[in-house]
This record gives sequence, C-alpha cells and structure tokens, in this order.
Amino acid sequence: MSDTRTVVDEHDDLVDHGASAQSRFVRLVSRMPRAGWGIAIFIALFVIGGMLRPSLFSLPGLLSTATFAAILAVASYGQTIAVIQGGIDLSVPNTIAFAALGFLTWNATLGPVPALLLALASGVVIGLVNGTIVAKIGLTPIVTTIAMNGLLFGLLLLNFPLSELTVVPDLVTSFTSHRFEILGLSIAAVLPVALLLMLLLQLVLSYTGWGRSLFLVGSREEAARLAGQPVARIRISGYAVSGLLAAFAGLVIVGYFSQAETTMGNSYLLGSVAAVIVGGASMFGGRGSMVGTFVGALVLGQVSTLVAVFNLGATIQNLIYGLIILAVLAAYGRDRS
Amino acid sequence: MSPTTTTIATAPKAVGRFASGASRMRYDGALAPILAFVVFFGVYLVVNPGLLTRFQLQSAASLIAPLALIALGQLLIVLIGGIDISIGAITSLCNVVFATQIAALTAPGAILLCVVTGVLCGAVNGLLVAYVNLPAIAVTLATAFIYAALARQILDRPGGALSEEVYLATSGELVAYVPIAVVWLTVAAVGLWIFLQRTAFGRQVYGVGSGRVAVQSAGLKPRLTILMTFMVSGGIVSFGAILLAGSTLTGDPRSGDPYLLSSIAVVALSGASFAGGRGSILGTVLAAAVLGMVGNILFFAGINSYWQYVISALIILAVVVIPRLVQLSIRRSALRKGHHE
Amino acid sequence: MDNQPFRGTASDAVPRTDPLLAASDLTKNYGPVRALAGASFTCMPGEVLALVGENGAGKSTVSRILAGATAATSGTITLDGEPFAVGSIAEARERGVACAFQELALVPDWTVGENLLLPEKRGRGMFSQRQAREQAERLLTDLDVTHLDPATVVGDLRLADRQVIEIVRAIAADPKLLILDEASSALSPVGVEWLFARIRELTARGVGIIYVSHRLGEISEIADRGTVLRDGVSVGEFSRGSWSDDDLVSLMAGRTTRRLFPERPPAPAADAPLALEVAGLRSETLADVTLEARRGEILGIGGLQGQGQTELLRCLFGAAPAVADTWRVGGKDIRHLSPTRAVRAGLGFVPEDRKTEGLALNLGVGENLLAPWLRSFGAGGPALLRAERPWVDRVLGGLSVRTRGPEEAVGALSGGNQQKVVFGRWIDRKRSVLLLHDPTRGIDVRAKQELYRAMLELAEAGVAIVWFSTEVEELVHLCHRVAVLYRGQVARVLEGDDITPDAIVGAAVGTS
Amino acid sequence: TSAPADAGTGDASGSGDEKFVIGFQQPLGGQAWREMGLASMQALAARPEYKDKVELKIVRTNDNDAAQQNAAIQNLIAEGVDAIMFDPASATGADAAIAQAKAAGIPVLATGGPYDNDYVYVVSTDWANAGTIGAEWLADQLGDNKDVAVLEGLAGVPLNDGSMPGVEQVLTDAGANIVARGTNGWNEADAQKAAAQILQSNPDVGGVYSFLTGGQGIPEAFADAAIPFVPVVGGSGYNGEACTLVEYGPDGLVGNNVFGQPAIYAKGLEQAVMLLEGDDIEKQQFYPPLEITNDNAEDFCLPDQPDNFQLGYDFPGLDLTVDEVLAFYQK
Ligand SMILES: Nc1ncnc2c1ncn2[C@@H]1O[C@H](COP(=O)(O)OP(=O)(O)OP(=O)(O)O)[C@@H](O)[C@H]1O
Ligand SMILES: Nc1ncnc2c1ncn2[C@@H]1O[C@H](COP(=O)(O)OP(=O)(O)OP(=O)(O)O)[C@@H](O)[C@H]1O
Ligand SMILES: [Mg+2]
Ligand SMILES: [Mg+2]
Repeated sequence: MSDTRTVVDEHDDLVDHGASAQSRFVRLVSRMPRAGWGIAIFIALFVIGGMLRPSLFSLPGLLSTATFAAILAVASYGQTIAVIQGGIDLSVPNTIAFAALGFLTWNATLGPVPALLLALASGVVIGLVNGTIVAKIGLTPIVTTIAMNGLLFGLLLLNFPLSELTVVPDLVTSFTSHRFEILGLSIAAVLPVALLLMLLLQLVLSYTGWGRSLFLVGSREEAARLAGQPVARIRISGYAVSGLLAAFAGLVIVGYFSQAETTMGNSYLLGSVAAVIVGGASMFGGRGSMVGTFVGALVLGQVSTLVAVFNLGATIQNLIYGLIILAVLAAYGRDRS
Repeated sequence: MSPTTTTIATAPKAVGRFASGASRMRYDGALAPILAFVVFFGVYLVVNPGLLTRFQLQSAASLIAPLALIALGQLLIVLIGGIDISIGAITSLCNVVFATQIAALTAPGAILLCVVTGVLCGAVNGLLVAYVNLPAIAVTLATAFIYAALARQILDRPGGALSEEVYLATSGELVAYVPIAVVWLTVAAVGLWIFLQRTAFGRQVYGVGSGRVAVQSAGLKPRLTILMTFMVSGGIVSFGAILLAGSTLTGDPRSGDPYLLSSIAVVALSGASFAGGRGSILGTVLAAAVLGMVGNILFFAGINSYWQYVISALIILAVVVIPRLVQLSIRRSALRKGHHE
Repeated sequence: MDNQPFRGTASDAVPRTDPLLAASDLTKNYGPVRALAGASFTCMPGEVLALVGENGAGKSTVSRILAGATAATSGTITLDGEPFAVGSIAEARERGVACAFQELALVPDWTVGENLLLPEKRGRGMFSQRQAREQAERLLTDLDVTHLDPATVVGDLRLADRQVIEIVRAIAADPKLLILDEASSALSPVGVEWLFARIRELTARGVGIIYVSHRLGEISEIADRGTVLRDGVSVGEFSRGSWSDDDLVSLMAGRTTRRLFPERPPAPAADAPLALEVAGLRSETLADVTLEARRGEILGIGGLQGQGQTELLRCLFGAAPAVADTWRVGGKDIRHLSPTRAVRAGLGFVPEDRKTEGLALNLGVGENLLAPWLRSFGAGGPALLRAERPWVDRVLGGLSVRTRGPEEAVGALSGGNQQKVVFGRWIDRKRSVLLLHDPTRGIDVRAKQELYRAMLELAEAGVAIVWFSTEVEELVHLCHRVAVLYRGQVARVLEGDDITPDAIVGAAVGTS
Repeated sequence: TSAPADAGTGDASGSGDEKFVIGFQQPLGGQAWREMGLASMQALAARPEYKDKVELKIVRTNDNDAAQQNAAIQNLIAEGVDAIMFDPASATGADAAIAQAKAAGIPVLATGGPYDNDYVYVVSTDWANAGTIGAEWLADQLGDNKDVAVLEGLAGVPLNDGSMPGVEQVLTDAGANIVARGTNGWNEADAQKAAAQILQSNPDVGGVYSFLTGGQGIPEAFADAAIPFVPVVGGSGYNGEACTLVEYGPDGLVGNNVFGQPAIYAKGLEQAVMLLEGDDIEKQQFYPPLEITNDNAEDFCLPDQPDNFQLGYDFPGLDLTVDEVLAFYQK
C-alpha cells in the first residue's frame, strides 16, 4: 500500500497497484448486487429441500412456491419504495384491506372497472396523506403510517361491513388466479403479473429521474434539498406510489383467494418489511431494489414451503424468518457511520 | 482592542431553559399529552361520572397499567433513537413464562424468571444494535419473529396456572379507591424516573439519543448505554406482561401482539422525539391512559365501538401535529413581523 | 523527513525539569491515509506548547491520540515519565489529560450543567439537577464565566458559548495536561482574553498546555514554545520571541512562501449588470443585510464564526427562511425562495459540510454531479448519465477529480475530490450566482488551487461568486470585494486594495 | 390487598321492569362468521316476541385481546346490564371480569365457544366433537390409500388445540397414516396454500382433513394441481363450500363441511332471556355442528349469493330467514 502518498503522486497513479488479493476479493464481494445474497439463500434452501424430499426439486414445485411468493412480493413493492426513500410504510396492511373491501363494495354498485380505479385511487389518496404529513409536517414515517393504519381499520370496519359477501368479478381473477398453460406447466396469472410489475418498477427506479430522485432523497435528504430537488414532492409522490401498490396488492389478494376480510392485511405488516430487508434494502434509506424484494419474498416463501412440507410448524417458521433476517443484516445491514 | 475585563460576559445572564422541573417536562414534550389527558378525562367524566367509583377505577387501572408499562419500555428505546418492533413478542414471551412457571416456582420465582427473560430479550436486541451496529428497527423485526416463536413453543394456547391471588395482587385494590395496578405502575414509573432523571447513567440514555458521538467524545460509553437501555426496557416490559397476565388471569402466547402498534402510538402521543433524546415518563403514562380509554368512553357514550380506531388516530394526529403547525406559523409570523417593524 | 530544530535552542537556557509529556515518532494510519508519519515533541510542566501546521497536517490527530479518542498506529508517549497508552477518553482524563475538541463534543439536549458534570460521573452514582446546577455554577464562577446559566440547554447556546463550555469541561477534569484544539476558533477577542487568563492560571499551577491554533497572533502572545507539523511529521520547533510569521508559514508549507493564489482577474466594469441584489434581508439571526454582486464579480463574506455567514448563504439560496425588502437574482424579483426555485432562478450552492449536506455518499460520482439536474419526469440513472456524459467528463477532467469513473460511489473518494464533485455540479450550467460556503475547508493545496482556478474561470464567464471562507488569506487574494459580517449585519465592505487581513479581522471583531 | 370492589350498581335498577338489558361482548370484530352471528342475534331480538322484552348492548373489540375483553365486560357491569353474553377470546381470559359480574349478581353466558368457569352458562356448538365428527367421517371414506394430510386451524386458539389431538387419535385409530401436517389459519386462502404445498411433496394422499375451513380451497388446490379428488373434510360454512360440493360432486369430490352455525349467538340470546325470565336453563349446552355433505349440499348452496357468504344464519328451532338476518348484517 503506498501509504506515504503525497499530494503529487496522488494525481499520477489512478490505480491502486498495491491492492492485495484479499482487498480485491472484499471489493468484489461488496460489489455483488445485494439481491445476489437472497438468490444464494433461495437456491440453498431449494436444493436442501430437494435433497430431503426429491418431489420438491421440480418445476411445478418451484412454480407453486413462486406463486405465493409473488403475492407477498406485490404487497412488498410499495414498502420497497417507502424504504428506499428513507421511510417505512406500516399502513400497508389496512391499505390492502381497504382497497380490497372497497373494491368489492363499489363493484356491487359501480361495476368492476370504476371500482378497480376507485380502489387504486384510494391507495393513492392514503399515500398522499401519509406523504404530506411526513414531508410537510415532519412527523416520523413510522408514527404517521401507524396512525393511518389505525384510522383505516376503523374506516373499513365502519364502512364495508357486507363487502366480503360480493362475488369477485372476472376482471380481477383474470390477472390473479386465472391459470394458463405454458410448456405443459400451469401457471397462475399472478406470477407473470408480479414479475412484469417487478420489471416495470425496477426500470422506473433505475432509469427515470423520479426513481433516482427517490434514491437521492433516501440516501441523504439534506444533500438532495440543497441540490434543489423538491424533496417534499418526491417524498409525497413516493408514498403515493407506495399506497397505490399496496392497493393493487389488495386487489391481487382478493382476486387470487376470492376472499376479503378486515384483517386480511395483517400478516403483511411485518412480512412486507421482512421481504424488503431480506431483499437487501437498507433501513437507513437509499438502497433497495424491486428484484431484491421479489427474491426476498421468494426466500420467505421457500421457508414456508419447507416448513409445511417437513411439518415443522409455524413456530419454527418464525424462528427461521428471524434468523434469515439477522443473517442478511449481518451481511450488509451495518450502520454506515 | 484591549478588553477592560477578563470575563467574556457580553449579555446579562439569560435564565436557562430548565429553571424548573416543569420546564424540563415541557422540553421533553409532556405538555401536549398532559393537556390531552385533562381534556379527555373532563369529557370522560361528563359522559360517564361513574369512572370515579371504585369498580370502574379498578377496571380502568388494570386496562391502562400494562399498556403504560409496555409503552414505557418502548419510550426507553425511542429515547436512544431506536424503535422496538419486538416489544409485543417480548410481552408475549414474558407473559407465558410467568403464567407457566408460577405453579412450579411460586410467585417470586416466576416473577424473577419473567423479568430475567425480558432483560435477556432486551440484551440480545441491545448487543446487536450497540455492538454489531445494526439498525434497531431491523434487528427487532428479526427478533420479533424469534421471540414470538419461543412464546408459542413455551405455551401453545392460552392457559397457565394463575390463581385468584395473582389477580388480587395485580388488579385488586390496595385500599379503597386505590387500584393496585396504579400502585405498581407508579412504582415502576417512579423507579424509571429516578433511573432516567436522577442517576448519571440515566442521563446518558438521553445523551445517547441526542448525540451518540458527543457522548463518546465526552469519555462515556454509548454502546454500553444502549445495551443497558434495551435491558431495562425488557425488564419494564416483563413487568407489564406480569400485570397483563394478572389482569386477565391467563397466559397467552399472542397476548403481546396488539402492543407493538399501540406502544408506538402511545409514545407518539407522549410527545417524545423519535430522533431520540427527548421524552417524558409522565407524558407516556398519561398518553397510555388516554389511548387505553378511548374504547371505554365510546361505550359509555353509546357510540359504535369501531369508532375507537378512527378517534385514536385522530387524537395522535391532533396532539402531535397541531403543536408543530402552531410552531411553524409562529416562526413564520415572527420572521414577517421582524421584517415590518 | 528531516527533523532539524528550527532556531536557537531556547530550552538550553531554561532550567530543565523532566518533561511532563514526551511523544516520539507517533504515526497514525486511517486505512490508506497516513495522518501522522512520525511526530515528536515534548511539553514541560507549566508550559504552553503550540502545535501549528496547515489544514490536515495532523494536529487534531495528535490531540485525539493524547486525549484517548483514538490509538496511535505506532510511537511512544510518556506522561510524567510513565508510559502513556490509554484506551479511552475516560482513562486519559483519569490519568490527567483532558482535551477541548475541535469538533465540540457536547450533547445538544443536555444542559450546561449536565455537559460539565456527567462525564466526570462516568455513568456511576446518583445525579441531581439541582446539585449539578450548583456545582456547575461554582465551576463557572471560579473560571470567571458569569453570563451562562447552567440550566440552559447546550443546543440553545451560540457557538462561541458552546466552545466556552467545551473548554470549561476540559479544565474541570483538573488535568495535568490540557489540550486546546482550535479552542479559540469561535471566540471573540474578549473571549480569547478570557481563555488566556485561564491558561495563565493553569500554567502557574504547573499544568502543561498544548495549544492548537491557526491564529499566529494568539500563538505569539501565549505560547512558550511550539512544534510545527507538516504532512504528519514534526518538521521544526520554535520558542517565544524567536520566530516571525513568515518563517513559520514557510516552515508549515515546506517551502519559501510560494505563490499559492492565482492572479485575480480584473474587477468587472462598474456598469456590469447586477447578478444579485438584496436589501434588508432578515432571518432568525440576520438583522438587516444589504448586498449586491455584479456579473463576474467575486464577493467574499468575512467575519468570525457565528456572525451569520452560514445563515446568509443559506438564506440567499432559500435553504433557510428569510425575507427582504428588495431581492433580485439576475434582474428578476425573488419571493418565497426555496432551493428548488433558487436552482431554477440561476443560483448554485456549495454547502458547508460536503458529507452531510453535499453528497449522497452511496450514489455514484455521476449521479451526484447530476443531482441538481435530475428531473422527475426525465431520464435518470444510466440513461441520464449517457446523455450527459460529455459534460460529466468535462467537469471531472477540468477539476482533475481522481475517480475510477462516474459510477464509482462518491463515498469512496477522498475528501478533496468529494468537494470538487459538489463544486463541479454548477460548472457550465448557466448560473448567474454561485454561493460557496468555505469550499476549500480541509482539502490539500493542489486541490485548493484547482478550485481557485475554477472559481476564477466561472467569474470570467460572467458568474457572480459569493463565498465565505474561514481562511482570511483566501478572501484577501481572491475577492474583488469583501463584506464583513458582525452580529448579523454587514459591518463593512472592503474593496480593492483595502482588502487586507487586518482590515477584515478588524471589521470582524466590530472595531472601527 | 383487598377483594376487588364490586360494581356498586347491583341489579340494574332503572331498566329492570320494562326491558332486559343484555350486554354482548365480541372480540375480533369484522369477521364474517361473527358478523353473521351478530346479525342473527339482532334479527331474533327484533322479532315481535323479543322486541319489547330485550334491549341489546353490543361492544366489539379488536384482536383476540383478553385485556380488552375484560375491560369491555367490566364496562357492561358498570352500566348495570341485566345479563352479559360474550364470545370468549380465550377459555380463561375473562375470569377477572366474570368474578366481578358474579359479585354484582349479573349472570354471564358464553356463546359461540366454550368457557371454563363454573359461574358461566355455556351455549356453544359442540366444538370438541366437531373435530371428531369430521375425522370419523373421513376414516369411513378412506379407501385403500390410508395416507391423510391434516390441517389444523390456528395454533394457540383453544378450540383448535383442544380438538386436534382427538382428531388425530380418531384418524390413527382407524388405521390412517398422517403423512403431512399444515395449518389452514382458518381462512380459505391459507387452506388452499397449505394444501398446495402439501400436494407438492405428497401428491398421492388418500384424504384430507382440514379443521373447520378449507371446503373450497382444498378442492381448488387439487383441481389446480390436476390431481384427482380425494375425500375432504373441512368447512367454515361458506356458501362457496356448499356450492363446490355441488359443482365438483359429479367429478368425484366427496366432502363433508363440518362447522358451527354463527346463529349460536341467537340461541344464546334465547337462553339468556329465558334465564332472566326465571326459567331454569341448562348450565352447559352444547349443540352438534352442522354437516354439509354431498347429500344435502344442494339445500344449502345459495346460487345468487357469493362464495363467501356465511351459511348457518339459522338455528334449529329459531327459523330465521336469510332476509331477516341480512337486514341486520348490512347495518
Ligand atoms: N477519521 C479519519 N479517517 C480518515 N482520515 C482522517 C480521519 N481523521 C483525519 N484524517 C486525515 O488525517 C489527516 C490529518 O487530519 P487532522 O484532523 O489531524 O488535521 P489538522 O491538522 O487538525 O487539520 P485542521 O487544521 O483542518 O484541523 C488529514 O488528511 C485527514 O484527512
Ligand atoms: N470509504 C472509502 N472507501 C474506499 N476508498 C476510500 C474511502 N475513503 C477514502 N478512500 C480512499 O483513500 C484515499 C485517501 O482518502 P482521504 O479522504 O483521506 O484523502 P485525503 O488525503 O484527505 O485527500 P484530500 O486532500 O483530497 O481530502 C483516497 O484515494 C480514497 O479513494
Ligand atoms: Mg484539526
Ligand atoms: Mg481529506
């Protein structure tokens, strides 16, 4: 290491020729996309499962796990956006329920298309309110979204009592539970929908000004502000998209399971955050990806498949979830200071 | 430039912010919850004067005390600038440990084991946060899954062997009009207050939340402080779990679930700063009293109990947001006035 | 490095006792950075030892090692003849070494009393606010600080008062060796006088003082002896009365004072259009500021720390709330300025702290350069980078930013190169006014020169530059005019040959 | 410590003569089963023969939160109601409040689920046997393939944990082989998911037992995986489950949906009123669950109602109609 580098030679050598093999390896590992770890864990789990129970080591098995993971992934996409911009959205559960029950209620009177649009719009409104309170009034995201979650729960208990008794229209089942055959494999529509959405959102995050501005704001809000970025507007729009995606998740869940009830979103409170963390996002903001989140959901889904197959019980499942999150955190969740 | 005096006095001595304990409470954000409490209980008494009967005081106290204690546990973590997602799971775990062990170990043994469990849970969180430098929110999310699993492992359904004596010791009356839950809550809150305000270590808890680097540069040990804070928090939560077990006479592996969101809501209402360094015990206890009783007031007012979710959320938003708006507009108008004079 | 004594060995004349502190061959590496590369010096009891050197010479590193905040990579230290290797600040304080840090180590939400007394308690025992108040009151009175109430929250204090508390806290440890690392940087002359009185009391009791300052005037007044650090090596010593400023500066810089500053371009014509015009600007700390800058003019903002310079630049950029009677940028009226509108109006800003305000450290160099030019409805990421590649390359090349490329995380760059990235954003971007807050802080000589050149080029291209620097010399050599702030107002505007260090400092302390 | 204070109001003084005030406490608001039960109870109370006799005071709390259930019951005591009905959040979690009701002389009925307290009247579905009824039926249906998959409901809930050992006992005694276990979480979605996961590794099970849920999701999982139907036990009384039997019956689906009617709440109300009128009622009343099989599925399937319309709005002897109940469901 040329540690006595002076001002002069600093400008001459652009390459660290002294870098040891070890530090090169460390750099290589640190450059591995974070979703890579998730994929590695998933493959490990998949192979272990296949070795213990060969029937699991099959394409239909993989598809079945992926289908349920896709639903969790859809519910976690909005959370990913909230986390990237340095916040969190704990109103995901009841935004899901609100959109689902609202959709079923409105469907009865307005028909499926207006109901669908209204349900998505309600997600946007919820997000706009969250974002405005966080960005303009400066309330912590965690408190704002918890209060919003409670508020929504009251509203949906008060407003949508009969909604679960509505027939789910074909419009919604067509992009969720509807099955089609490809190469002899039967695939539920929700899987390609979730993958397409992942791709679309990843492109938005990586290649549009809006997407990058989320990273900028999440990475260092003050720097974004002093560079003239409209931080409040970016945050508000981020929460609005987060709400929109949670509402869409509500529709997906209602469509796939043909069921809705007020508590339907509860498992997504911690589940969505868990998927985002396992997907490599940083709770400090500024890091995260949709691909990672999908992989995170896949890992959690594979754990739940293995736990079901080996009859280990929900207790062990939770234990493994916790350990996987800790493992992922230990790999790259350190405080950056 | 030759100074005539060696002092650096340039202005008459300004009176410090903390001329009194009251001003410290105000600094810690307790003003809004105190006001909210006074208004809320005024309304409550109008709607239901029966609150002041022995019976209702007692039942209100057993409802509020566990919430207040668990929220105090959350407050400690918020004071150091973190958040504890595992607080509900710790509650469940301590609750089932207490309920299952009381038969074998008798009360003191079960209490001890329960508190040790809480402290250990806190220690694991604290070690990971302080010494491995992981973010509290993510660590406690992971341990939330783990502690909940352990609770279910110990007791897979509500049950346990709690006796009438446990109920009397946690939810009875000490003397007429003094519910024992209030006594326990007071003991814990005063103890915690002494710890935070009257010991050097406790002041460090505030210091770490306010400026971790500064505390380190002052020659103190922020990591140890964080670890200890998590442990004390776990201890307080375990105490809340015992009261919860006593007031329901049940050990329940899911009993802590509702307390994750409600403890955060209470701390928000208490006026504490989620960036750390500011937060008041009295404010937290009063905020717990308000949020814990929203359902009751609606019942006595004859309003559909589902409104309680809406009203709780609106109370939090009002109490937290209005002072901020007022502050913003004062600052803005001061600037404008300064401009025109 | 040669380590020859500087001038006549005064120590021969002084009756020698054993040194209180002896440090020899200290080195300190921060990863690849070598902050200290062999620093040696001694300090006698009752002596004030000055530690001087350019920015980044390693002065604070020495202070931090002695204070126990960080461990030396190698080297030996003895205190009173005993080996001194401490693992923590607390241990150092216990052994009798206390330090007032350059970056103040005060807890904002603690009161003055708590900040003074809690470190002493080290987390043990009970604590009473009343007692703490009384004790702190006594302490402050003993040290002749009468204007501060111990019940004040430190976060509410002005910077200078916070610095006083930092000093008092170090003295309160009752040290054998007291380190004052730029402890006077925010103090007014009255405050400095107060500090010197304290130093004299302490040295009279045999306490050794290590005094770090950039103010040569202070050093000539208080220091008995001094050690010069350059690039982490002690390159010379001096003793009272045996040196001149010029000698010291050339020793610090390692050369006979060479031309550091470029030729200043001619002042813009008197009828050049006004780029910035503001009258009656008021904000939380600014009382009534009136300023104007023509296109192509370099306007310096001078003054001691805490007189409103930071706030002025932030207000002018809309980053802090302010109102004004008249406020024009490029001839257009300004109202309700926010950073977003400021960028649109043709302003640019380089903030004080590049790490927390300037850069998103885990994003790439290119994205950080493009941060102001990112549009929500436009392209971003690689797409934007590709479109803007010529500009990015031009900026990186023009400022000689040392980087592996626009994709490299900006956090991996050295401090000076990071600063260039923050600056580079505004180059070639049709700015009418550029606001710079101490842009050369903590960066090396060559990087400084590159920034100076870039500033001058911008000025020649017609950009008005309004900037603040803590280094008076920079203002003297680079500005067409300098407005000196005192207590939130423009105390004086200096122009042309009137801009001298003395005039700036004089105006800064409110004389004349 | 002294004994808990009593409510002081004793027997509700003012309201005693004209109308009985009956308090009803229900946790986990918002669930279809409980909403339907509530509606059937209100429908009964609106019948002419009850209208002038009874006033209902309904308090709902969220989550299976025993602390909130206690507080709500205590509030009812403080209000001085004549009788308290509640749907237990857990088998012992309301003991504290019940002791106080006893001290205040207010009778307490647990309805919807069993409760463990001598003072409390229980009007409940015979949940304990609900499990074994289905298990026995499945054992009878099993052919040569004795491999069965078992899905429990929600672990940790007394009903589930009390029933499952008996279920497994019955199945293994009948020679069945439990090859996979899972959790249906008492919702159709989880049931379908768990069944799909189990079918991945055990595509050749000979029967599925799913506790109180799954009549729709499990056949769906078989259909999705294109595996021939096997006998399935499981049902929560959704319309869709009855209709699934009607629909897939011709394709070979044999099923039994065993579930408790939500209208047990209405039965509870009937009993409470009898008690208040001075009649002797039985302390522990357990009613057999409803079974919907291929034989009677057509009677239950309501083609114009959605899949998740909760059946069981009526109780033998009460004769409530869909329209009567729906009038309250919508409120
Ligand atoms: N924590 C750190 N990590 C990496 N490099 C560091 C760190 N602290 C200091 N340095 C580097 O060590 C060198 C010496 O820094 P030091 O703070 O001692 O300088 P200084 O003489 O006190 O300068 P100034 O006059 O600006 O205070 C600088 O190049 C600096 O960049
Ligand atoms: N976090 C980091 N990751 C990777 N490399 C780093 C990191 N920090 C610094 N470096 C590398 O170490 C070298 C020295 O960094 P440092 O900031 O101390 O430079 P410096 O000597 O202070 O330069 P300057 O005068 O420009 O501030 C640089 O080449 C930089 O690329
Ligand atoms: Mg320094
Ligand atoms: Mg540097």
